[in-house]
Amino acid sequence: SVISNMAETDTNVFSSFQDHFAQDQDVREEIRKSVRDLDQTAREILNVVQSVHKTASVDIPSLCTKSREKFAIVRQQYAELQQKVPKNEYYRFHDHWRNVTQRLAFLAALIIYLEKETLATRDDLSSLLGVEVSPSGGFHIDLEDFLMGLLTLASELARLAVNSVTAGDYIRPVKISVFLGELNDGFRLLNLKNDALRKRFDGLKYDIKKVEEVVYDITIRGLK
Amino acid sequence: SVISNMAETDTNVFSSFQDHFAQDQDVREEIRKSVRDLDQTAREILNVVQSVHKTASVDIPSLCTKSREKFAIVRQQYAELQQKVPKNEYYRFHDHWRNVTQRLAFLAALIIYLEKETLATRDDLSSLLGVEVSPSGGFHIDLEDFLMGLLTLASELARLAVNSVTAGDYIRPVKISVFLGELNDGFRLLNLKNDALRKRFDGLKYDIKKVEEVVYDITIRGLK
Amino acid sequence: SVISNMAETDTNVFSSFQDHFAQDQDVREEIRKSVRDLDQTAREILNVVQSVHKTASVDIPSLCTKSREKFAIVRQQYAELQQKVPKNEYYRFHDHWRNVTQRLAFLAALIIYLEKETLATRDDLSSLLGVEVSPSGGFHIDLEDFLMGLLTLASELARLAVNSVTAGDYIRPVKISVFLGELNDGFRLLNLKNDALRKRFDGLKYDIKKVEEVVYDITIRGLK
Amino acid sequence: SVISNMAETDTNVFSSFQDHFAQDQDVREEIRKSVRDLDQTAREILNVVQSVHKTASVDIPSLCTKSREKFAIVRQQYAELQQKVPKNEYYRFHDHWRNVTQRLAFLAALIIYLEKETLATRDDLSSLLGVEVSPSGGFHIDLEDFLMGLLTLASELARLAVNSVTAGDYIRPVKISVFLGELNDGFRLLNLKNDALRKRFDGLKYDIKKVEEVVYDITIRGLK
Amino acid sequence: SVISNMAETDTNVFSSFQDHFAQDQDVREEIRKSVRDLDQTAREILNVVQSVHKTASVDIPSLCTKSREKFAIVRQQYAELQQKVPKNEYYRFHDHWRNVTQRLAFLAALIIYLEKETLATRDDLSSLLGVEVSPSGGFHIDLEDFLMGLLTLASELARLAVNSVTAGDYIRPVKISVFLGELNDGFRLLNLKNDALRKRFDGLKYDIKKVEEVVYDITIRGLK
Amino acid sequence: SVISNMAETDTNVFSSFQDHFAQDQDVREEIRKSVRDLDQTAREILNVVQSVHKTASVDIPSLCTKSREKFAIVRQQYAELQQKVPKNEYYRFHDHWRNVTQRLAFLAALIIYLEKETLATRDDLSSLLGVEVSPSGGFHIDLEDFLMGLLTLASELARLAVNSVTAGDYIRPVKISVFLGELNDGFRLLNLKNDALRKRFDGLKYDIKKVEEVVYDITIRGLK
Amino acid sequence: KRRQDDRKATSEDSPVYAAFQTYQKELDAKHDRTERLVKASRDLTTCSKRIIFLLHRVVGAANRLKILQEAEQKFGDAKNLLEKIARELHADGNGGGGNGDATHRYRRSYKWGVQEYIEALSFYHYCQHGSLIGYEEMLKMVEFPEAAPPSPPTAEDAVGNDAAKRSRDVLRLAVSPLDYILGIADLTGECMRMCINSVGSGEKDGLAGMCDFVRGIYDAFRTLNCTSGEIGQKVEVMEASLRKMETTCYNVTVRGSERFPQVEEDEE
Amino acid sequence: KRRQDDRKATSEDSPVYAAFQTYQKELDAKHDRTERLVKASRDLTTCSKRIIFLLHRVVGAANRLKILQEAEQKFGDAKNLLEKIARELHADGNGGGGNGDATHRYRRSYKWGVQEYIEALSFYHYCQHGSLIGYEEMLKMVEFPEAAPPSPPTAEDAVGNDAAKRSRDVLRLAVSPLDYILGIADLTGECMRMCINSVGSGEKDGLAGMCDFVRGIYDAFRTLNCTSGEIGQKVEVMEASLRKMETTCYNVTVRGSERFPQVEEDEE
Ligand SMILES: [Mn+2]
Ligand SMILES: [Mn+2]
Repeated sequence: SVISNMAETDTNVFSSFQDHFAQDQDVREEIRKSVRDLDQTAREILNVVQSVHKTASVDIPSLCTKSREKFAIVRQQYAELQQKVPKNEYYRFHDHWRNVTQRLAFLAALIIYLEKETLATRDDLSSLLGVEVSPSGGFHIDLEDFLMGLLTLASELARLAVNSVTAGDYIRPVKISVFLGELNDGFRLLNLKNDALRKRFDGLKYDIKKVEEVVYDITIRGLK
Repeated sequence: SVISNMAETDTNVFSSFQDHFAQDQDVREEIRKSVRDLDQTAREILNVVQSVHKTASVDIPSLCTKSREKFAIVRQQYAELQQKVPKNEYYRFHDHWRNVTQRLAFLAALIIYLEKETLATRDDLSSLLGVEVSPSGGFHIDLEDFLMGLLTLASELARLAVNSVTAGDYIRPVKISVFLGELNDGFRLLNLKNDALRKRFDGLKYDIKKVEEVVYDITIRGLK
Repeated sequence: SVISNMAETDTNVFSSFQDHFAQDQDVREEIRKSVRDLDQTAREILNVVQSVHKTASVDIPSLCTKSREKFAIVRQQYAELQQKVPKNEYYRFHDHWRNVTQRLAFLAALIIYLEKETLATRDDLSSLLGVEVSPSGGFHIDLEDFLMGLLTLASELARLAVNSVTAGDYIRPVKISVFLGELNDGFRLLNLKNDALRKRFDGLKYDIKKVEEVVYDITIRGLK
Repeated sequence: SVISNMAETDTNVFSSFQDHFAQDQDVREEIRKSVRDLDQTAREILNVVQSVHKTASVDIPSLCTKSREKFAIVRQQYAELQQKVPKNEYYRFHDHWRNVTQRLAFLAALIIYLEKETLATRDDLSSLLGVEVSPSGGFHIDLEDFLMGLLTLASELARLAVNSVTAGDYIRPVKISVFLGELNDGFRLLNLKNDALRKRFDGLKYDIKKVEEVVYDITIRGLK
Repeated sequence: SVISNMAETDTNVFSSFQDHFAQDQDVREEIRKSVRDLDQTAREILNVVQSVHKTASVDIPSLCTKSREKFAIVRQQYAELQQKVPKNEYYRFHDHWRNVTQRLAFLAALIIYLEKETLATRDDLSSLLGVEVSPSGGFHIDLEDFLMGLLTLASELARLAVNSVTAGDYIRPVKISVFLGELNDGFRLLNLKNDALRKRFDGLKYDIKKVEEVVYDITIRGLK
Repeated sequence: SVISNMAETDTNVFSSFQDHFAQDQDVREEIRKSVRDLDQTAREILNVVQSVHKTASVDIPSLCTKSREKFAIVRQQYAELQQKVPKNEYYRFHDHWRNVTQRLAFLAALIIYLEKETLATRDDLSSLLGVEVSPSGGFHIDLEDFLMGLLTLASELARLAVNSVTAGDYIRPVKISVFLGELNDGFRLLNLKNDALRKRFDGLKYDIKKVEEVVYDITIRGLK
Repeated sequence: KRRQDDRKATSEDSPVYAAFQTYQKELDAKHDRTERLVKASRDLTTCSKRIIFLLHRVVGAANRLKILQEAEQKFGDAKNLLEKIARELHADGNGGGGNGDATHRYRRSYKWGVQEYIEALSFYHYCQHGSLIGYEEMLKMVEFPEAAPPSPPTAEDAVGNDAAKRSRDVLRLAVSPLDYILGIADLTGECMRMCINSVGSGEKDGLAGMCDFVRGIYDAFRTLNCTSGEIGQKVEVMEASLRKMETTCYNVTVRGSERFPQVEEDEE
Repeated sequence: KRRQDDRKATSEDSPVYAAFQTYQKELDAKHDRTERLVKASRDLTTCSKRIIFLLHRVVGAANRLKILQEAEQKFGDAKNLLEKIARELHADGNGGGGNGDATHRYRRSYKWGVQEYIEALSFYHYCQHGSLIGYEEMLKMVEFPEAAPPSPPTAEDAVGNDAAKRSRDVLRLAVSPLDYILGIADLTGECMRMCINSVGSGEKDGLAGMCDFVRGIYDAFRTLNCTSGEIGQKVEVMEASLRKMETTCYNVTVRGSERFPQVEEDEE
């Protein structure tokens, strides 16, 4: 009968679906492992760079070197992750690595700032993280994740401006103030949607205000 | 100075980002329009097939024909949508058409059931909606959207079983009961994640129970 | 000096603003009173009509008469309200009476259904509530409020279908089933936004299903 | 029969509703476009006036001139918006432009302050934005949006007071302190409801405190 | 001063927790794997016992035998799980297997009912699942999970009562009715909190009502 | 059966509550009016005492006298409010006047400080506001509202310390510093819950810190 | 450092310090009282819930009377807890505006327990008499003999008018009309459970009455003009309960009126 | 009707009924135990909070030692409550998989109290020694002499390795590393309060140390690999506290380094 016919087909059809789900789960499981590894390395790098806030004198160059060594591991881990993501399905699984990528973008941008006092470009990030620059090239850094990283950088630098003064460095805050001003000018060119990135950007003005007040305190006390 | 240098680069960099956001918004705006059109057609098809529940005798073949005509429009609209979605970014924008696609998958599967009393295959859907069968082929129907459509079909058929009895048709409920049983067997092969699909599948048992009770009512009254 | 000049102006300017706020508050206070009165009358009408669910035999015509008497008060109260709302600022204060208007639209539509088994038109409502039919005429019933009232009616009728059977009336449910079907056909023509009305409309299908099951129960037991 | 009669009417009635919803959506879509344009211009003006915080000496008059040029565009865009809003339904769609209007009110008030060190009046705003002064005249600036703009101005001036000192200007903070004091006196005349405006006004005291502290710093160091 | 820099010590203290949490994650990962296996077997058993509802004559004894074979696998899988759970930390990880255990408790109780028409005891379950009877013995079945399983059994039996009639068996519903009555008397002894179990128990009365209706239908038609 | 129809009785029982709740609403409406009046007077007193921050020399005694005159109105308004609150139901309606009472407690405490440089006692407040000292006496000031008022006083005095210096008064900040120290010692005796008062108290330390900074600035410059 | 110590020494002798010492005592006393009330309220909730579970065993039971007696006993425990609450509130009379005002001041701390008690008590009353316990009647259950000074009249005056006439040498827990109403709202949920259980147990006689009982309460709630947001949610739950009961009555009716094929055969 | 009664009569003798009677006892016992734990936990919270408030009085106080002694005394009360909790958990040992497992089973009922205690204890330790109390050291505070049968080893084995060696004739409350960590997270908030109070009271010496202390804890938390969602929120609060402390240190530094005009005048 038609129905029993269908039944047979059904089972076959559904078994093929089952394969789909099994594969999907395996891919996700594998991705999760890579993300866990990236997460671990990101935490280690954070552990290194957060000592920049220590009021005792910090050897920034060596701190950057140590971090850069860890980034070699990051590149390896991204390479592994990349192999696990089916071609053309970057955005299907994006949610898995979105978070850790934002954090790594922040860490990379922080190191680049500490080294050269410039804003990290996507090329910089691409080389540090070992991923493609542009989406068309395959596994890349989503632009919004990159920008989120830059906004986290802004907060961290605002904190650094405060702690620099405590450590007796009155020049760094002034430089940070200029840098954040320029970053703000850049962001204000963008026509952001009403999403997480926009909300995070709205917070940038508080970081800027904080640093401006630090510069004010230094100036009025003749410390500049 | 380094900083003013950077500033210049900055602005350039951010202008290129601005392009990205502008394009992204345009694409989304365009997609939204296509989805709105699909939505409208889906609503029209629903209006046609709804009459299947009418207790007065329904001419199902003509109802199917009318619906199939509307599906020609759907195919056109999917073709338009497809052109607006950048290659390889299906999943980046998936959320936009997820909903309407699930509804169209349901409508297509309902027509196929009414015509042949068989379960729609992905090929069936592919021809009716005018999209690719497999993800590798480009613009396709995501498997989970297809399955969501089938679960909506189950609810609709449970309702149809009830209304068939009211219209004096005691054979259809029995057929539906068998069909849902087989559909359930199929779904139970799948190892679903704990997501919307799973939740929707958990609801299938209520549809089945309802139909079983209808068959029970028919049987105990010797109407079978 | 410029500043003292400004100061003076300032105070003047702000005093005029103060008038605005004082007036605004007074208007709102007055509106709130009228709404409270409408609310009270709506509650009294509800008290009358809810006896329709009593399983003991209910005298529906007298119930309608009693309700219509109360609607005379409603008309008066709307007339008062209308005078308090500044011309052309209906939508500025709409939130205040939105709720009670929806409830009164429901009650009016229920009475009209009980009397004539037809769907209340906006003209019907306009005469019962004593407001304008069209927005251009001034104080009117916002279309979405009217539709909300109709959806509440659907729920109430679904409940009535059940209770009618308990009271031994097997004809009313069948009529209600037809009526809700037609109401659904009407609503499905509308391209609703994703708002409260849409959500409420999504609930209509449950009311319809409930009534279909009642008709089913009656039919299969040969009570129709 | 009555029911089939009704059914026909129903459909007619609902088709007329359908027109209402279609029109409503079109209007909103059109309004959204105008608001998007206003938003863009507002962002550009903000970019211009932001430079007032630059510690390097700023040519304020030229900054004001540049901004005023952009306001010509704003007037055009408001004129377009105005034509899209049905007469007497300003408050029905108010939510769409509320936000951008508050921002433009702030920008206009800032320019006027920078030019003349006086508080912008509603007439000033009316000419700069090209809208009516009073509600009765049609498309106007809602008073609360205007006041929101003034409170944003207060925050911006508090920030300017800080940055002025950094730039070596010890006179501006004192003037700002007086200005904010007067603004506060004005606002304290108002009997605000417990809403967003009230909450924003509660924040004014922090801006004032900040400026008072700047003046204190200047005074105790004999810089005044 | 007494308050000296202990930051260094802190880091040491916390690094031992780092290990603790890492181990915790590993244990959870391992448990999750075992639970996934149990889940798979539970699904297979469900597929076997589902056929009890088939209207065609079912060979219940063979169905039970097949299920019992699968339970051998369950015992193995529980044994593995058990080894992964540190002694005396059952309740620390309970959430992981709570769900699957409830389902297996249901399946075991169903088989025991189909075999002997008695209510499964905790001893019965203990032998079928291969876990301890009493909590003090280590890895056991939490009482509330067991009770949840029994309530799922009640629902399944209510469904079976309906389908038995469809298959022409008028004796089973009567037996099920008595059985559920006893089960209900048992459950009514319990003082439940407002939790999941209470909510599930609230559903029992509907199962009993359904079976009562079936028995009524049978009795009234003299089929008993 | 024992269970008879008591529906009629029920309605009677509830109608007496109808009255109760109607009365409750009336009482609240009346209270709200009195609170609005108190609010207005509190705002006027605030406008008077605000001038204490003016950098131009302020005639504090006259400012106190003016405020005290307004407090005569406050006493009247409290007397009216008191009459509206049923005996022994102070805490039933407390939320209505909590806010304004805290503000009046602050204003009273400020005046007493300006007059005598002592901390207001509950007796002081009682006479100024015209309410009972102890709760057992009826309409009183809730202790936590009183304490909230004192914390607002602390913030105001911290601001005054800053502005005194701007006005050339180097003695007041030192006195305020001692006063806030005593107040802090008092507050630190209290065991607060995690509520609004605790949160407000947490702010006290910033006020004290600010004053300490002012005193530091004065001392270091030998202005004391 | 010396200056600090000096300031401290004076500080502790200052009137400010002394004042805050009394504030500390007041706040601590309030907090401790709140804690005791919360605990008693939790116990009362547990006790009341168990009475409700017990009463559900009445449906289809042979030993109906025995169960009701057992419930009576448990109400003894509940009464002890109520008295604890009442005395705690009364004790605040000195410092908190009399028993009556303490009732309002601490309501949040004990209302859950009291509402659950009202639910249990009204359910018991319904099981015995098939009717709704009145507010006045309920108040009698929360009176305790007392030689201590009388508590002032309270909220109930707004509703009952003979309350004031009552003997003044009893300690009363002034349960507010609102808490009574909220307890009754929950009662309807238990009625719904009992109603559907009755069908399953074959006790279909009282169904219509139960349904009317709850419908009466629901109708009253729906037309109650009450500002308390606490009631709003309960009415929604109540509506769901009532619909379940109405459906149950419907089910029993519709199947009871079935026209059987054999009847039709007879007609042939 | 008779059939009903018959069924009932047999029902109460049935094995099903008997089984559920034991289930009832188990569930009631669990619920009662939960209630007792919740109450003890609330008391412990109150007690710990008061200790914390007491310790804040140390800043700028002349009688520092007296306050610390007073705190010591209050810790006696806390200890009694902890023992109550420990005994309650131990008593479940028979039916709930040993003390260790009861620790996990009832954690939700008593964790708030225990975390607040950890907060108070670590704050006290910090006030005395300026350092962080270790996990092992904290565990020693929740041991109670006991002649009863020993409790099995617990979670702490995962961290401390000499725990197992300890004398077995003590009753121990097995505070989990997680609860310890969460208590420490809250400690940083109190440190922040103390830090800013110190500036106001003119005790600016230890500021940098306090800041480093909290920064150390914050750094450790930020790089902690922990799945518990409970920690996430606390880290945010902690970050806010640390920023306040860093700003405070900054304030003191920047004003301390001001170049005065008169200095410049000297230079002229
Ligand atoms: Mn209940
Ligand atoms: Mn704390």
